[in-house]
Amino acid sequence: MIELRDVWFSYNDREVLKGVSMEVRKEEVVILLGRNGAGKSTLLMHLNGLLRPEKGEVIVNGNPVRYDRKSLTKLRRLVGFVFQNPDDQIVAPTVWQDVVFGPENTGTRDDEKIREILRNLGLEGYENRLCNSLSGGEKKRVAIAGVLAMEPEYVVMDEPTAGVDGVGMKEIAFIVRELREEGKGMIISTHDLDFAKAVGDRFLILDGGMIIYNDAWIDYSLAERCGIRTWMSEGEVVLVPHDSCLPDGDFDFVAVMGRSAKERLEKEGIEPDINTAGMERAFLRAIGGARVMLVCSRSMMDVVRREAATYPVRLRLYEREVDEYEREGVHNRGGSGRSGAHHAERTEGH
Amino acid sequence: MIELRDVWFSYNDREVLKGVSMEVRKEEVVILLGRNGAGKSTLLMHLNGLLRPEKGEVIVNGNPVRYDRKSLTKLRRLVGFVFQNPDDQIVAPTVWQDVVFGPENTGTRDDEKIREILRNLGLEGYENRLCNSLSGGEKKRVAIAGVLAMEPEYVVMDEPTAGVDGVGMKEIAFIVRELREEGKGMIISTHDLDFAKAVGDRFLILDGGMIIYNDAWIDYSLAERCGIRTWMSEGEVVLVPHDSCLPDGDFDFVAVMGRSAKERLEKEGIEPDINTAGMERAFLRAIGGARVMLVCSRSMMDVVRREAATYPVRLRLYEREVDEYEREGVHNRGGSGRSGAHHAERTEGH
Amino acid sequence: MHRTIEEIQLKSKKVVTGAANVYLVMVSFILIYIFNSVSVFAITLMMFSLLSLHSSGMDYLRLMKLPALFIIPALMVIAFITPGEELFWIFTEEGVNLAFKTFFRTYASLSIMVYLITTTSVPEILFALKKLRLPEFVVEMMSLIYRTIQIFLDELIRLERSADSRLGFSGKKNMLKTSALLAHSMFVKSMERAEKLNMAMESRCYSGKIPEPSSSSSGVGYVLLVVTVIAASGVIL
Amino acid sequence: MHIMEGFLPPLWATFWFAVSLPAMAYGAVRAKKLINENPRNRALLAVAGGFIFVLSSLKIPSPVTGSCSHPTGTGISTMLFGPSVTAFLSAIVLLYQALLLAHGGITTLGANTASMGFIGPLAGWIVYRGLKDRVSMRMLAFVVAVVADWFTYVVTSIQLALAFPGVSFIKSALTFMGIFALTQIPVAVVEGIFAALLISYIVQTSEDRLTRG
Repeated sequence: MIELRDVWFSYNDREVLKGVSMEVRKEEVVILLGRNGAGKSTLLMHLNGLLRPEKGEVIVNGNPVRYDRKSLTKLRRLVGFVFQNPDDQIVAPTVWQDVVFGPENTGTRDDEKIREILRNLGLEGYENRLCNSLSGGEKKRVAIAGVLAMEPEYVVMDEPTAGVDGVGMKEIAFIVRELREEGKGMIISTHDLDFAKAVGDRFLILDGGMIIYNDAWIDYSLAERCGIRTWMSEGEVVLVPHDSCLPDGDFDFVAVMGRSAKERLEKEGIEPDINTAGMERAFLRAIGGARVMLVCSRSMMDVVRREAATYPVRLRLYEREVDEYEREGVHNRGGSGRSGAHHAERTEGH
Repeated sequence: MIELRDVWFSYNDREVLKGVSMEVRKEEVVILLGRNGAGKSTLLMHLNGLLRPEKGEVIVNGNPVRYDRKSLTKLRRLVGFVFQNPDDQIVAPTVWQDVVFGPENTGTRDDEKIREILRNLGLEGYENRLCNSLSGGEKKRVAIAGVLAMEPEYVVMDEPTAGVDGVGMKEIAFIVRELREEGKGMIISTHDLDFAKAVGDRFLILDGGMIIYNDAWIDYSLAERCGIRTWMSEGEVVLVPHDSCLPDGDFDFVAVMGRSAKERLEKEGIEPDINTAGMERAFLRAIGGARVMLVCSRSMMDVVRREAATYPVRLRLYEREVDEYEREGVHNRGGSGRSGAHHAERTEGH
Repeated sequence: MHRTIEEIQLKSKKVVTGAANVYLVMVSFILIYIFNSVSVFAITLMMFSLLSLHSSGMDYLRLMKLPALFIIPALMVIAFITPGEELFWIFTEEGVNLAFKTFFRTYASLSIMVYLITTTSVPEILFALKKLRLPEFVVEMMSLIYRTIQIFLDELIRLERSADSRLGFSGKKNMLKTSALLAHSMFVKSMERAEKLNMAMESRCYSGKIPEPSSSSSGVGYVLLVVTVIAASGVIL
Repeated sequence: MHIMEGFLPPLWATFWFAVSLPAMAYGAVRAKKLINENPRNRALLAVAGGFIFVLSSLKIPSPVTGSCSHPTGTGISTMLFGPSVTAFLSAIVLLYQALLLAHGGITTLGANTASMGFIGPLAGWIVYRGLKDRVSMRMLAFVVAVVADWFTYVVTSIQLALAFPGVSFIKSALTFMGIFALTQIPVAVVEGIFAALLISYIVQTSEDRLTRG
């Protein structure tokens, strides 16, 4: 297990990490999410001693990391680091020279093992190819091979999916799953929620220098608020409990869920577009880009909120008591409704 | 309008473009989709004369492009090019120097205009910053500002969303929409389907050196097959017409749609999990990661296929006549069924 | 982890800004070299140290320590080889005096240079040189080289980091091999960079003009004050 | 080996500017000509300058920090563009070493350009012409780098001795050489090995490219 305990780090007077604690176990894929510049790379570089915390400690397999030459060598053999851009990582002219670079430096080169790694990554026959003649995807695999050749117990990957196309992303997901099968502990930073969900066992969100989320499942709306890439669409579901006043604005669809909600709409004289399976169809339309108002019986609000977190759908809560609304008057209806909803959303996340 | 007519280009004996024809109009956002290495950048670099076609021609505002110094300068004022990596584009040491670089060299510098561009891109106060002290997102905006400062009529952007987080992606989408409002013609390469759908008026897919798709809407399954990034999930919908034999395999849900399909399942003694709004709920579950079998009346197959193209859902057709299946026997049931479905999918795309 | 001079310069508190700094530094250099006396050196060292300590604090002292490895042995040689009366051990009185003077000249000059580099950005320096009639072509090449250096240093830092994580710097032999490999990577990147730089310039209609930075000079009062004090001390002392 | 800012007396600082200025100016004219012949050379020259600079920022195991492998960079530049353009690029790089790393100096720029940007590379170039086709590429790179490095250091010692002649110029020069030999002889050998390794990697890359077309 790798553990970070209350790690602080600043860079040019800017505090990047402000007391980060986390751990990665073997046979576990931990996903580190966060915006560009949130300090993901800085955090990851503490895991194999590339950076030294100003305060706090890093503990690997029960031993606190020390920063003398010998301890670092041991640490870096244990924890491999795959950098975001393979061009920054590949140092040698040919594939073979680059993959044996690490083992040669530690004096633990095992050609048979390395050949097997190349085979597994689909790089057989590439040994004598020049690295700068490879495609982006091939380079990425060479970079991974170079790290695996050191036979680490843990593998850190910094944004392996940045700038990669759909096929490349699937390839990387496949490699990650294979490594997990082999029993390696992994920590992977990314800002792609779909990739994260496809490979992750546990999800951390780094924001403002702190881990603000650490759980085995991940909430879509929280992810979106933290600047993580999800399925970007114009659509959203505006969730309105049946006893709230109804929001203004243009909606492509009105969906209804639950008997009280149906009664309410009837009373208002509104004919809903979606009557059956209201929640699910509302979600789907929103994923497709539509704005949907979902009027829902109050008792079922929690169900909707829970379900929404599973799908790449933006859910916005609109809640405003009927008489409160009547007291304040019409003129600031839309505005305050919006900010009220925003507030509800915020508190929901934390 | 920029037009490419039967453009061929090869790079080190490798044919990258094999007769590409396309056009971009003003006030239009054309999205160029394709895998890493499909030749998107190569194509784009023909639009402002950075590359010269080996065969075919480029026509801008009705005039065929000529490749002497003077014509090229005129062309490049007309067509701005935003490179994928801002570090490749930024030539001058400070923000201000780089943004005025283009206008200064063409002798059309207008400081007021440039200050406005900087303000619009949130770069006010950055004028004297050294470019290497900026964050990735800031550099990107400097690169865009440097192109806009030349007041081009067309803007080419090469993979503006590669490696950008969720917030950054929305920012870029916003900038693109603003530019379109201002009447600029744009062509943007990307491999993000959601971004493409959010900003695009027309979609091209470049594959094997040719434009294999050119339409105002984009089919999800085609995009996925061409290696474009969509919402990656393990889920899929296996679509089975009611008169086909049913596929083997584990499914998380069985959904049914249409009366004939319901009758068929009843006959088989299968109780469907999803009875109402079968198609939509099946899609949503698949987006969420589940494998769903959707049994559907034959008459409604086309509806399902059409609808599926709107959502980031993987639809696989399984079709196999009952007696054909009985003739061949059970042993190769799954395998040939799969390839049959695959074939059906392929032909659907073209 | 030390801050780079560019980072120090970005954060420093400047009493004089822009091209004015370059003129201040040049005039100061010329004055102290004309007067060439220990007292002028001492006063210059003091004034520029005050200015630099105000703007960049401890970073200034760190930069002033750097050349000791060159200066100490060189001063000892001077004290030894210069003929004159033996003072102690192998050193002569004239030698020690000359070494003393050289020491002050070196540190006075150094304080001027360090002041310049911790307060003035390279584009500002280039702009001032252009105003002083350095040929435009030279300024243009200097600007392009500077931008290339910016990019290359970033790339080198990333390469070093990844080589370090694969233990490329453990032991002298590995270190030498790794450095050669990194140099090779940088060479390959240089070739690609030349191609990219060319395209970047072309796509923005490059015709030989590098724009001026938008910063302006301020603090001319301080410039006059410093120059006057140096000149006065030279004349009076 | 750089002479530090301020170390040379005014007269000698001016003298070395006077010596190296013509070389730099001639180099600038040549460089401009190269660009007029082919505008693409502009980027190539800029990148060559950046490359020389970045080589001196590499970590190399040596008794003194910094200012290493400059001879390798100027060596490659000399082969590509000839000695005068190299002098021009070196002067710019040396100025940036002063401005960005506080190595060397502004008033000593003339002296340093003479030793590192001109005389050192020239010596290396002569050795290169003499040994070319007689020894292996690796050996050649090693010898050229070592010679260029030693020449630079000898010239620097002479420059110091001229400024501080003591009883006799010769004795002074030998003393300076002696004291800096402690660091410069091993540094030159390390740089020679470095150059040989680098060249062998570059050869490997370009040969492969040639065989593949």
